[in-house]
Amino acid sequence: MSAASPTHALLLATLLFAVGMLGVLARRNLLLMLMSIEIMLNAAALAFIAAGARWHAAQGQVMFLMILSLAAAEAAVGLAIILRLHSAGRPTLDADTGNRLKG
Amino acid sequence: MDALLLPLIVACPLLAAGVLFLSAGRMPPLPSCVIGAGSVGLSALMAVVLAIGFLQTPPPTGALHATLWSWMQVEGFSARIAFMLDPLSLVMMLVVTGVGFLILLYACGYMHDDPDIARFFGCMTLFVAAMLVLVFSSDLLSLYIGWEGVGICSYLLIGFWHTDTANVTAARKAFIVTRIGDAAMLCGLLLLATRAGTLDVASVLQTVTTRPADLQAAIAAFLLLGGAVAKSAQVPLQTWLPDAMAGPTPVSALIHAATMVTAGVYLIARLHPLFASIPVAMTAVALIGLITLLLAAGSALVQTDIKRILAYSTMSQIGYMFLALGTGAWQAAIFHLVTHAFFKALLFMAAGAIILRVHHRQDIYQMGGLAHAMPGVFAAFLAGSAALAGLPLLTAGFYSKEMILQGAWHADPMLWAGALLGAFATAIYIFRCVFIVFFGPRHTEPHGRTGAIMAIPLVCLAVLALTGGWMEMPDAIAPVHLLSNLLSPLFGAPMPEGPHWLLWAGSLVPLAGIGVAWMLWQPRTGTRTPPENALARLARAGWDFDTLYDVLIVRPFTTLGQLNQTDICDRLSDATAATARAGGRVFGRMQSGQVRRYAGWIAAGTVVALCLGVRP
Amino acid sequence: MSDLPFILFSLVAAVAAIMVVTRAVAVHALLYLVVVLLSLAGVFFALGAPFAAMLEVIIYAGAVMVLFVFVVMMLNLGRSDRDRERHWMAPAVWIGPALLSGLLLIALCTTLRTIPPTAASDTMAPIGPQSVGLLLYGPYVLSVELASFLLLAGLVSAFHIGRNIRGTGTGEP
Amino acid sequence: MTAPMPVIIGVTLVVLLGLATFLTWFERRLLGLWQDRYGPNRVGPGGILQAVADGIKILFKQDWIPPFADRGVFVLAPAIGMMTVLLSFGVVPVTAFWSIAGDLNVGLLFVLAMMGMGVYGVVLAGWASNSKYALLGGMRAAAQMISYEVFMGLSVLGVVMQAGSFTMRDIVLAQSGLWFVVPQALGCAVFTLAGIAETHRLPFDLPEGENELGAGFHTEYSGMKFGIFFLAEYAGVVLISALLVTLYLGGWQGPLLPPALWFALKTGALVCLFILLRAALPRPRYDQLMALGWKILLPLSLINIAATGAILLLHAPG
Repeated sequence: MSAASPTHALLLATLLFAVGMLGVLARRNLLLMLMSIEIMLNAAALAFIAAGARWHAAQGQVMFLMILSLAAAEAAVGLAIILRLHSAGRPTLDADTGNRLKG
Repeated sequence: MDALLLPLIVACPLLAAGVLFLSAGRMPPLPSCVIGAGSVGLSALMAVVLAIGFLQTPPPTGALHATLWSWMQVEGFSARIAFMLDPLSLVMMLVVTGVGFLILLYACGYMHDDPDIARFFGCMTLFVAAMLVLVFSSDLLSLYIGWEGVGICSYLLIGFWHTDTANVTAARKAFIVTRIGDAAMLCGLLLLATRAGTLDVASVLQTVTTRPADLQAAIAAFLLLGGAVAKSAQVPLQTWLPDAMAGPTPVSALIHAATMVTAGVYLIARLHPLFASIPVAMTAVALIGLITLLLAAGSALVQTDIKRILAYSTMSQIGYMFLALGTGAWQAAIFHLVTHAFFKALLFMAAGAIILRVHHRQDIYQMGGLAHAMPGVFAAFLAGSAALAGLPLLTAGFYSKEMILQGAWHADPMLWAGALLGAFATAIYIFRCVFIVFFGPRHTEPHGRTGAIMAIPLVCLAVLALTGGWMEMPDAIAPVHLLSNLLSPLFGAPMPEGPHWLLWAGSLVPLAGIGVAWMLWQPRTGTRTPPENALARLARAGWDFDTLYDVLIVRPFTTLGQLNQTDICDRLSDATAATARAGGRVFGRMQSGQVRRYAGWIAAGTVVALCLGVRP
Repeated sequence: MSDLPFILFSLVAAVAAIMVVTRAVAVHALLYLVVVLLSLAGVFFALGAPFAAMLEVIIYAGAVMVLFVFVVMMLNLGRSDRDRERHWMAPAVWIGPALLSGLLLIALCTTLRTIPPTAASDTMAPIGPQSVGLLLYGPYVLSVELASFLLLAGLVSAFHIGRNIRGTGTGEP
Repeated sequence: MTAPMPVIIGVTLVVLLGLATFLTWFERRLLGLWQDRYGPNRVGPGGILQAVADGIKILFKQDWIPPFADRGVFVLAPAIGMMTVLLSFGVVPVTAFWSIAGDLNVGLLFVLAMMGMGVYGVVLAGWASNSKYALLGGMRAAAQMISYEVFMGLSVLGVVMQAGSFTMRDIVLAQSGLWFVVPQALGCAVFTLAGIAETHRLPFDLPEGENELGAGFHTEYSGMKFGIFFLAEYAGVVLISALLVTLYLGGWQGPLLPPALWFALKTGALVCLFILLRAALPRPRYDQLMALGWKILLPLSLINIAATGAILLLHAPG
C-alpha cells in the first residue's frame, strides 16, 4: 500500500477536522471561528475526494463542488454578519457578545 | 421543420414578453405596440403555416411531437417539456394566436395613451405564451405550467390599474378563487401521476383503457373538474369572473372571454377518455354546465354594467360548452369554444369602443341612442349579439349552439329543455343590451372616433362571428362537417342528428327571445330604468354567491375560531404549552446565545454519537 | 518516490492548520489558511483529482480567502486587537476543546482502522474535468440547481445584511 | 526535439526576467515616441542600458522596512506577486515542444489559479504596509482583481468549449484551422480587458492611482522589493500577451517562420498594444471600472458562453 492512498488521505482529513473543531471551540474571535469552519469544510471535502479516488469515481469531485459552493455562500453571509456587527458598535469581534440582540 | 415551428410559436410572444418586461416600463408606446402585437402576429402567421402543413400532409400518428427537454426523471416518475400538435390543439392554437393577434392589435388603439403600456403588452404577450404552452403541452405537468402562467397573467392584468383598490381586490379574488381550483387540479394530477407513473397525456389516457376506472380515477377526474370549474368560472367557483371585468377591456376580451376561461373546456376535452369512463363525472360536468348557464343568463338579464352583462354571458356560454362536454358532444364543445371566441371577443371589443367614446361610462342606462353616433361599432355589436343569441342560418353561434342542443337531446331531454331556456334568456339579455344602448334617447354625447387600428379587428371578428359557423352545419341544412372531420380522429364520430323539429325549436327560440326583448325595451315605449325588486337585486348580485360563501365559509370559520379560543381543546394545548415551558426553562439554560457554547454542545454530541457508533 | 509530494503536502497542511487556530493576528492566520488550502490542492492533485485541485486554488484560495482578507482590511484591526486576542487565548481556554477534539480524533481514527486496506486502486489515474462535468450536468443536475439556489440565497442575504440602512454610506444602523 | 526540463526552465526564467527588465526601457521609449518626446536616451546606444542602470540603482538601495509594517508579510508580498506570474508561464506552450508543463490537463485552470493567487501579492502589500494609502490601494486591488478574474474565467470558457480541453497545447492545436479570435471575438475582447485589469496596468491601474493614493499598494516599498513589484508588472504584461496569443491568436502557428519566432512576434505586438493603450487612454473612476465589469463584461461573457454552447450543440453530430 503506497503512502498516497485514500486511507491516508482520510487520516489527514480526520486530523484537519479535529484541528478545525479545536479552533471553533477555543477561539473567541468570530473571524477565526469562521476560518476554523473553513478548515473543517475542507476536511470534509478531502474525505469526499479521497473516497472518489478510492472508488475511482468522479462523484467525489462532484460533492467537492457542492462543498465549495456551500463554503462560498457561508463565507459571504458570515463575513457580512461580521462586518455588520463590527459597524454596529461591536468592534471586538467577540463571539460571546453575540447574544446581545441590540447593537 | 414543423416540429421546430411548434416551440417557435411559443417562443415568439415569450421573447416579446421578456423584452417588454426588461425595459422596466420605459419602452415608449409605439415600439411596445409593435413588439406586443407583432410577436403575436408572427406567431399567428407561423400557426397558419403550420396548420396548412398539418392539414395538407397530416402526420402518420395523427399528431406532431416536439420534445424540448426532459424535465425530471426520478424513480418511477418522469416528466418532459414536450409539445404536441393534434387536431384539438391545432384548433386551439389558431384561436389563441388568431383572436389574440386581433385583440392585441385592437389594444394598440385602446391602450395607446396609457403610461404603462409596456407592462400591459408584456403581460399580454406572456399570457399568449403561457396559453400556447397550455394548449401545446403533451405532458400534463407542463400543461400545468401554462395553466398557472395564464392564471398569474390574468391576476396581473385584472389588477392592471393597481392604484384603484377595487381593481386590486378583484384581482386578488380572481387569484384566490382560481387557486382553490388549481390546488384541486394539482391533487388530481398527482393522483394521475401515481396511477400512470408519468403525466404524459397519451400514457395517462392509456391507463384509462388498460385499467378499469376505479375510485381513484374518479376522484382524480373530480379534482381535475374542480380545476376546470374554477378556471372556466362555473358554479360553484364562478364568482370571480364578473369582478374580473375591472381589468382593461382587451384583457376581458382575450383572457376572460376568448381564451383563458375556456382552458377548463380544453382540459376536459383533452382528457375526455378519462371523463367518458366515469359516468358520474360526465353527469356532474353536464349539470354544472346547465346550472351555470341558467344562473348566469339570469344574472345577465338584470345587469346594468355592459361589461358585466358580457361577463355573465361568458359564464353562461362556457356553461353550454360544459353541457356539451358532459353529454359527450366533444366536437360541439370545441366548435362552440371557437365561435364563442369570435363573437365574445367581438362583443367585448365593441363594448370597449363604446366605453372609450362615452367617457368611460359602463352603465347601459347612461348610454342610449348610440346607433347613429357610431354606426360601425353598432354593426359590429349587432353582429356579435346576433351570433351570441344564435340567429338562425346567418350566424356562427347558431350552428354551434344547435350542435350542443342536439347533444343534450341525445343525453337527456331535460338537459335539452334547460339549454333551450338558456338560449331564450340569452337572446333576451343581449338584445336588451342592444336596444338600451343603441336606441332610444341619448343620455351621453359620444366623442371622438373609433380609429382604424381598433376598427380592423372589429371588422375581422364581425365577419368571423357571422361566417365562422359555416364550417360545420347540420345535415338538414347542408352536409358540411369540416371541424367534426378534423376532430373525429381524436373524439370519434360525431353524434347522429336528432329529429328535424329540434332544429326548428332551436331556430325559433332565439327569435322569440328577441321579440320579447323588443316588446320590453323597444325604443319608444320600453322601460329605461333598471328593474328594482328583490329577485332582480338577487340576480344582479350574481345570485348572492359572495354572501353565501361569506355566510357558509368565512363567517363560520371565524366564529369557530372565536369559539375555540377557550374550549377544552385549548386546555390540552395549554398543558402542552406548560410542559414545553417547563422543559424550556430547563433547556433554556443551554440557550445562552453564545455561539461557542452551541458549537461545543454540537461537537460533544457528535463525539458521543461517534463513540457509540465506533464501540466494537 | 511518487508519494513524496503527498506526504509533503499532508504534513504542510496539518502544520499550517495548527498554525491557523493558534495565530493572534488575523491576517497571519489567514495566510496559514491559504497555505492549508494550497497544500490540500496538492493533496487533491496527488489523489488524482486535478480539477478539484485547481478549483480549490481558484475559488477557495483565490476568491473566498481574498474575501476574508478584504474583510480584515475593512475591519482595520490594530495592536490592541492583537493583545486582546492573546488574552483570550489563555492556556486554560484550550483544555476543554482540546479534550473534545482529541476524543473525536481517537474515535475517527479507530473507525479508520476498521477500513480494509485498498490494494486494487493504487494506480490513481487522474479523473479529469470532463468526467466531472458530464456527471454534474447529467445525473447531478438537480444538485447543481440546488447549489445555485444556495449561492443566490447567500448573495441575497449578504447583500441584505450588508445594506446601507440610513444611506450614510457607513452601514451604521 | 524536446529540450531537457532544466534547460527549458532556465531559459524561460532568464528570457522572461531579461524581457521584463528590457520592457521597462522599451515602454518609456515607446511612450516617448508617441508623446513626441525623447524618453531615456543617455545611457548606452539609444538609452538601452537605462534598464541596467535602473537595476543597479535599485539593487544598491538600502533594503528598508518601515518600522510600523508587519515584517513577515511585508517581505512576502512582492515574492508572491512575482512567483505567481512566473509559475503561470509554466503552462504556456511557446512551441509544440517548448513548454514546462504545456500538456497539464488543467493548464488553463492553473493559469486562472495563479491569477487568483496574484491578488495576494498586491493585497498583502497593501495591508502589511500599515498605511492608509497602501491599504486603500490594496482594497481596491482586491475588489478589482477578484471581479475581473470572474470575467476572465468566463470569457475563456468559450475557448475551452470550442477546443474541448483545458490543455494549453490542445487549445493551440485546435486553432490550426481558424484562430479563435474570429469565433470568440467577444470572449477575446473581454479577456483583453480583464487581462489589463488583472495586471493593473493603465488605464485600469486604480490600485496604484498615483494622483489619489500616492503610489497605492506599494507606497511604502523601496529598493529591490519595489523592483520586484515593478518587474512582476511587466512580466504580467508579457504573460497576458502570451496567453492572448495562445488562447486566441493561434499560438506558435504561422507560415514560413519557425514557431518560436511566430510566438515571439505575436506576443511582442500585443505588448506594444498594451503600451499603446497606456499612452492613449485616461484612467476611469473606480466605480466606472466596477460598473464596466459587472454591468457590461459579465453579461457579454455570459452571452458569449451561451452563444458558443448553442452553436456547438447545433453543430454537434447526432
